[in-house]
Amino acid sequence: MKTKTSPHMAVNLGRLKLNNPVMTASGTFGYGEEYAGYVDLNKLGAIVVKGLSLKPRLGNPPPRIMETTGGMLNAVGLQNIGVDAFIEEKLPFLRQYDAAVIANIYGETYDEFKKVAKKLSSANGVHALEVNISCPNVKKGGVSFGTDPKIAATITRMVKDETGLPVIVKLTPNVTDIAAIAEAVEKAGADALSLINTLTGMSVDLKTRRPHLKNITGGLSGPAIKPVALRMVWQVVRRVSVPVIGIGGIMTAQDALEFLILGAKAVQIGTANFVNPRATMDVVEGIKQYLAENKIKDINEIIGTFQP
Amino acid sequence: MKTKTSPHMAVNLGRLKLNNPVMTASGTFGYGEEYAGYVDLNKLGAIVVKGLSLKPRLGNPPPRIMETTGGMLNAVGLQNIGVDAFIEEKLPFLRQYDAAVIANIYGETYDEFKKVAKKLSSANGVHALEVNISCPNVKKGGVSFGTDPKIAATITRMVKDETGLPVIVKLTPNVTDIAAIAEAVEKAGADALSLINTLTGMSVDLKTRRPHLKNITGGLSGPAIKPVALRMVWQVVRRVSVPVIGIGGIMTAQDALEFLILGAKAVQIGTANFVNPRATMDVVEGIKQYLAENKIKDINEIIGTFQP
Amino acid sequence: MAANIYIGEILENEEIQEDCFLMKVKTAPSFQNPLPGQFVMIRIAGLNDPFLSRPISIYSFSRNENYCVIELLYRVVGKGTQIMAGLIEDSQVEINGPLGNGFNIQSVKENIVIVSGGIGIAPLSLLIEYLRQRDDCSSSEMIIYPGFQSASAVIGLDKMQKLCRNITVCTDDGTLGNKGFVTQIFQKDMKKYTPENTSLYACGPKEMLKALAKILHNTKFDCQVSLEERMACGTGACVGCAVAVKDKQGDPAYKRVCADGPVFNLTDIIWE
Amino acid sequence: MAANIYIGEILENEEIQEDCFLMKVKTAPSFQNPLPGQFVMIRIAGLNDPFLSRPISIYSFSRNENYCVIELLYRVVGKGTQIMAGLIEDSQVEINGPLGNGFNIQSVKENIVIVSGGIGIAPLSLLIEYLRQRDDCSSSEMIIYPGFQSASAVIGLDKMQKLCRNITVCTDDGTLGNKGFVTQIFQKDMKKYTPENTSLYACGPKEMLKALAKILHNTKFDCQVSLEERMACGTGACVGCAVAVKDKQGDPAYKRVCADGPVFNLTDIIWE
Ligand SMILES: Cc1cc2nc3c(=O)[nH]c(=O)nc-3n(C[C@H](O)[C@H](O)[C@H](O)COP(=O)(O)OP(=O)(O)OC[C@H]3O[C@@H](n4cnc5c(N)ncnc54)[C@H](O)[C@@H]3O)c2cc1C
Ligand SMILES: Cc1cc2nc3c(=O)[nH]c(=O)nc-3n(C[C@H](O)[C@H](O)[C@H](O)COP(=O)(O)OP(=O)(O)OC[C@H]3O[C@@H](n4cnc5c(N)ncnc54)[C@H](O)[C@@H]3O)c2cc1C
Ligand SMILES: Cc1cc2nc3c(=O)[nH]c(=O)nc-3n(C[C@H](O)[C@H](O)[C@H](O)COP(=O)(O)O)c2cc1C
Ligand SMILES: Cc1cc2nc3c(=O)[nH]c(=O)nc-3n(C[C@H](O)[C@H](O)[C@H](O)COP(=O)(O)O)c2cc1C
Ligand code: FES
Ligand code: FES
Repeated sequence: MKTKTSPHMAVNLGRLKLNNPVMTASGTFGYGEEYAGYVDLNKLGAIVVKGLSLKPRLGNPPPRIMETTGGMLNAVGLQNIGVDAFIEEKLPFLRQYDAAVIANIYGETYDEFKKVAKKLSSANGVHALEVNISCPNVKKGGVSFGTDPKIAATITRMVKDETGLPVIVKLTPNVTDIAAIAEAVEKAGADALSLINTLTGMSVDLKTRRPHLKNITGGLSGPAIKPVALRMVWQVVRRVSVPVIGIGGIMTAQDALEFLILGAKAVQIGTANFVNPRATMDVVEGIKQYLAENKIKDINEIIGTFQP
Repeated sequence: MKTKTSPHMAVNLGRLKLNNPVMTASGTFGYGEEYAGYVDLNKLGAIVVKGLSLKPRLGNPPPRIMETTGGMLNAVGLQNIGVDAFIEEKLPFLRQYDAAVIANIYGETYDEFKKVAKKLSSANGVHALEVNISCPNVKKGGVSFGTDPKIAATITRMVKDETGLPVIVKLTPNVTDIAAIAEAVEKAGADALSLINTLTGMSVDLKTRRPHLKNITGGLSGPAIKPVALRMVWQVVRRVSVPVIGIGGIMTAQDALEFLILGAKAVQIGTANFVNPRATMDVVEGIKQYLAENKIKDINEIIGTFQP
Repeated sequence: MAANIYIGEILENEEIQEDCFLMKVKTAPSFQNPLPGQFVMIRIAGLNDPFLSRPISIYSFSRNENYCVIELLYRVVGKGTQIMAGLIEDSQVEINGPLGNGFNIQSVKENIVIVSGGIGIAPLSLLIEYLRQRDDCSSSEMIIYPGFQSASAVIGLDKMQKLCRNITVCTDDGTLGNKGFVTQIFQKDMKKYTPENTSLYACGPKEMLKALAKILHNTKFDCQVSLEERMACGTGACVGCAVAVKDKQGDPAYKRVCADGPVFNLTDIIWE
Repeated sequence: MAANIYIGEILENEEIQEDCFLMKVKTAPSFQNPLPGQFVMIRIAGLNDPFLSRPISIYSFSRNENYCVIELLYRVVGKGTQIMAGLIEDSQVEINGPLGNGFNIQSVKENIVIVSGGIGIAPLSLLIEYLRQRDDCSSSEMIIYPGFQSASAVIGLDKMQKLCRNITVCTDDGTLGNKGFVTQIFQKDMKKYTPENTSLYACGPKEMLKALAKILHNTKFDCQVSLEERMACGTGACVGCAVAVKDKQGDPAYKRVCADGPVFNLTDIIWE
């Protein structure tokens, strides 16, 4: 359905201004190139790249993924080319596009977080950092960082000290009280929050009587986790004043709108890209259509409309 | 496939001896009557009845349920007839069958837990208590009880003091470290643990721009949560020595076997009953078939076979 | 309860009106004769997406020595019904039923007045069929008020016309029959009926039933209505399909639409 | 990469051998000519169960002005392939492709030796077709070793026989052709070939490829093998389909079967 005037889709996440609220989720869109044949990268709000560490990481041994009902488990283990190679080899490609480039960063130590943040801050073409304190698939750091409000706050502060870029902190859902962690990192200076990362899960192969994943456990993503993601976004938006980016199981514009209605200022599309490489475009178009059909001129009018 | 000698299916959960490891999950099988037309109740390991409180509970206003990808949300709010009516009206029916009867109990206060436990302990035909410290759909108690190891342990001890029956403590998955809670309630005297209860979730109606559930949030169950349930069972079995009952998203014998391989001594079938009223029977038969095909004579040989 | 699970084989699945389908399903002869107002839970694909079974009223039912045929009249509104609509002849579905209490047809009065809205005609059709077959109803006058949004949404009328002559079709937009909400048209006729000589039955969207409740408020008319609520089990186990009603003492209580209903006395229902 | 998503319309989907199907899918003419060894990701129902798309090799490919026809040869092993097998003519599937690197067919030697195990024959068939069409291969001798578990599992042989005369069929149980694992039969023949005059290609179960690696270990034979690994994206984005290989420096690295493969040099692969 075409409409005469296209609804206004730009959103501001504090200083970070996006043409529309649809981003890719880290680790699910490679460095952008992998989907350039399927998607007009100019039409994305932002591209969040695969998590970057100081040195290249080999990642976990295979098997790394397994399908589950309405989702998948992955234990990629943050395999990546390292921050230097990213800046040299991948960033020039990404700079060509209108989409904001957000670098997802990861460290095994405080120091590593700092160094990666610093390197990216002086690189041309990075618009924000997303700090992954929540990857469940690496042995050191990972989970424990993101489940402890104090450590989460410390990392946030350290990264903030190293960079002039907006800092988004990405939260793990594997906690009792995500809002407490959200408050802690907000206080520590986070410019925005993104949630959720994957839920830790597992599945067992009846033939070998061992877990399907070599790593034993992995991160659960996909529509199966959407209800948990929505609940956590809902808990967090009421407790913080920085913008929140909703992530988890978004397959369609309808899914994205659920997050926006609860108060997320933007969304990230992850696993959906695997199943439908054009998922991000479908979501952008679908949101526009919903707004037009409901005679809403500006996306910001729908954000946070549900108030109990 | 018929086999000449049927595999041995009995399991012992400490003092609680079951003809087979397949039970119904509380709140998903009513008081047994609802499924008597579909299922031979004699063939169940145990029937865990709908959560019982001291007084009848009205439950939450509708809408109470919503479908999600590979699962459902519920916010029934522990509507139940109360412990006295259960003993008078429902227990006589259940006493007719071979299946063990396990009363799932719930209280808003410590005192209520104690009183419900006491009443059931003197009732004829209850074989164990399952203490629900984890229901996410009630305003008081509920979540906070089950997420705090100290409170969880206190309730366990109190219930133990009131009853001579085996006490199973049912854990919530909405926590950072389920194994810590498991250890606390084990120390407090729990005879067995059952996990997981539902994950707290949410979904939004794009027409009304409000949550589908009147209660806003609800408990997510069904195959969507199975990977999380398996992971938590795996975390807990390695940290406690009491038997663990695996629950979460079991639809088939294959699903049940995943839990058993990881070390669960028994399983509970919940949401699957709604979709397939004969699910429990299918699981019992399917496990037997798997054992026969793999020439395993005793179910206990498969329990906990995966050791990393 | 003698409900059970059956493998249903699809004999026919035809679009009889835009977005409205009639599905004929063959099941084993052990399927129990349904009461009008009873329904089945239909598991659409045997897969986990869509996950829950869908409740659909029994629109018509027949049996011979070898099998039963269940007819379902349904409107495509979402994912589940869309998949149902795509099922072809000979494919199989799992059916759980017959479920629910059904309409109480023990004692029927001189006038049988039936008010339906949209697809609500489905369970009422079976009711009409049953009442028509009963000797003790042969002297009753049956008056039917079927309401639809517009002429293009009319369904199930042909079958009704075979069973009953006194039919007052209403459409919201007046494209067929009387113009207006069916409850308004019924209200205009109400003086023709007295509580003593009239058995009232209704099924339709919540707003229609609410309007009917208002109209009948402070009258002595008894009205049996069939309700809809989201369902998981359909068998009374999950207590998910709650509706607030006054219990015998007049206190509010949540009843299960699937097991205590779907038919309730309109006056017992507590509307939000 | 010129892979893209296409709506595929099923022209044919026939069981050509027990549990083994040949599916012909029509797509838009913009579908790029595949290299042998390339594959497609097929999204089976558009629903979330099964959730991920399934990788299937391109078995054959043709085009006319108006459309392309992709042929897929697949074995039913689980939920996804079972649903594929149930798809009827005219139904639609989403297809992403062509994906992967494909076999390197730049320079081909005098002997082209092809070893396949089971359904591994699918990508190798397309390879044979391509090589047969090439002028510079016309002088090459093509020798094929197709292995199967037993006579009842034999597939794709008729097509091969049209393209090539030197076929040594092997079955594990000897019910057709030579008895024994295909790798054993190949090993017996090995003295016929030298690394200098032989291009080797293989596809089959992991155990077969491992056996082949052992046989070729410490020889100078180059062998291109097509691997299988569980996939999510098929496009190189998720890094889920990792296989351990030696990189240029000889250090271990994880490569993506979907984007860096599925075809690798056998000698580069690090087996667990
Ligand atoms: C007792 C009973 C009898 C019914 N009889 C008929 C009938 O004969 N013909 C007919 O067309 N429809 C009937 N309905 C309504 C029918 O069940 C819904 O239209 C159908 O479930 C919608 O499913 P969907 O996947 O297409 O829609 P979606 O909106 O995608 O469904 C999402 C969820 O909401 C539930 N849902 C949506 N609408 C309704 C509704 N109106 N009532 C209950 N649950 C709903 C679904 O079951 C599902 O869990 C009946 C409902 C009930 C409770
Ligand atoms: C590049 C490539 C090409 C292939 N070509 C063919 C072909 O031409 N014909 C054919 O019959 N099969 C082929 N396969 C194997 C085919 O993908 C699997 O048999 C299929 O995915 C099984 O899905 P299922 O749902 O039936 O089985 P399930 O066991 O239910 O699948 C469960 C999960 O495991 C994955 N999986 C299971 N087996 C395999 C496997 N062998 N390789 C990769 N993933 C697997 C599935 O994709 C799914 O995610 C190919 C695999 C790859 C990687
Ligand atoms: C294969 C895979 C790799 C991922 N890698 C990263 C990563 O490097 N950094 C990160 O912060 N999140 C990573 N994630 C998490 C996603 O960004 C996202 O938070 C999560 O998958 C939930 O969203 P979804 O359900 O839309 O996929 C990864 C997820 C998947 C499936
Ligand atoms: C409708 C519904 C009601 C439930 N009521 C209870 C309850 O009263 N007490 C309890 O301990 N768990 C209750 N549960 C949780 C289940 O017993 C089970 O732990 C959970 O649903 C996960 O298992 P499943 O995925 O097999 O359903 C309920 C679950 C559902 C879906
Ligand atoms: S649908 Fe479960 S009680 Fe009615
Ligand atoms: S399947 Fe995603 S990288 Fe290969």
